[in-house]
Amino acid sequence: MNVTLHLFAVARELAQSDTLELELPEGATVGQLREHLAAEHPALAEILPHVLFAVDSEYVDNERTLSPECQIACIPPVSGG
Amino acid sequence: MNVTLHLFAVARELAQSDTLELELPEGATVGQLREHLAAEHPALAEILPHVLFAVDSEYVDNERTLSPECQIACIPPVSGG
Amino acid sequence: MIEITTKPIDTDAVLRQVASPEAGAVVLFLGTTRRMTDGRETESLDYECFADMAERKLAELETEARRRWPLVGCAIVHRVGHLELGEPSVAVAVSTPHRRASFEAGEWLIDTLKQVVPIWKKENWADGTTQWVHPGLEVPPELKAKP
Amino acid sequence: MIEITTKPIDTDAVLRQVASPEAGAVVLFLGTTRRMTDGRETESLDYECFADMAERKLAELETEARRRWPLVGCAIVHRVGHLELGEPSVAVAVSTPHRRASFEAGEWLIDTLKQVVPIWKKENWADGTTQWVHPGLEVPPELKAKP
Repeated sequence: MNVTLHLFAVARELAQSDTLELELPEGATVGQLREHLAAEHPALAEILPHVLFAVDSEYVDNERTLSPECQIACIPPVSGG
Repeated sequence: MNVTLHLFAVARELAQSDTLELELPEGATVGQLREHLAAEHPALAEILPHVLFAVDSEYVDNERTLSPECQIACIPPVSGG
Repeated sequence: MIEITTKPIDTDAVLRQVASPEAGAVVLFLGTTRRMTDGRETESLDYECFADMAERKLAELETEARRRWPLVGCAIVHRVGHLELGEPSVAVAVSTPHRRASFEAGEWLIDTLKQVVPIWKKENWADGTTQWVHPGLEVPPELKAKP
Repeated sequence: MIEITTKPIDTDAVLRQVASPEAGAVVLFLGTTRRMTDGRETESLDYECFADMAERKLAELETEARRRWPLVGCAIVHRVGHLELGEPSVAVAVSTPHRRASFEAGEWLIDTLKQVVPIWKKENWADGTTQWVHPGLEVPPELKAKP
């Protein structure tokens, strides 16, 4: 399946894009998304252990299953305020 | 000696005046001022155990000696803010 | 900045007073005239102060707060006289490099102000009676009702 | 009142939002752009947010704060985009019947906002380099320097 990953802040700058189109196995989890990014987008590898992922504006863990309809975002450590 | 006592809030209303002219023995203390007020100004008797006195804008205890030059104030429990 | 005033408090001026590029945090506390107190309705308030001593005590509070916390700015304004419902009677503003100190200092200042600064509040209750507020002092009942 | 805006924060409007005769206390927190951080000088800041999620998280913070404290009013405004030194990036205002709850709720809101709301700050250092701020994440050095 194809999913769109939204990127922000340092992740966006490292990827040089605010979205990435990814091809993942049907029913892939966030954990598999992480592995895919580490392999296919090495620019992000260094920060991956420190980022969270959000699906439809909620933080999710690595077990969360993804679908093409999800809005998926990579959330580096936040620094608002 | 003659001293002027400044009164505020409920003390002022009970005494029906914002100052009281008092005749105290030379070198009287705040403790003696309290006794004098209790005896001579019974309207204030009820609140006296709950008020503080200030001399020249500083809180003082009953041992503090007064002189005619002092600015003496009766400070009921405060409720600013 | 220490001020006792009979005019409405200009909160914007208070904030400008403490704003600084050296500060990362500002905390402003406003004490406002509340309608209900212990089930009784307030119509308005009157504040009275012993002006000389109150200004001196407020200045001492600022000095002590600056000793305890790294304050960049500090402003305390207390209004006296007649206040309608909802109006601020006091504004305390501090600014510090980091936020924890601003919250601590702001709360300490208003807590301590309420304990030591010679300012008094008179409740004008909606039922037409009035009452000086003196914590710990049972006000003689004959003063409560006004003819 | 939850708002993410590119415009300067109108602190007076924020205060009006939470003012109420049912409240006796208002606490306003402002986070402002500080010149010095760990000995380095900031020239300006840029804030970026994930807007949908940030607004949702801010609304969740208000809901949780209202569950924990008897808030009368609650307003959170975060500015994004380019900020000069001294400008507020965030305003958190709450009003409550009594003051303790206002300080507690105000501090909890800004502490939690800084932990969970997807907003990011980029330091534009006075030496011409820039740096995204990601607590706990060592930013790759090649991003720090801008040609």
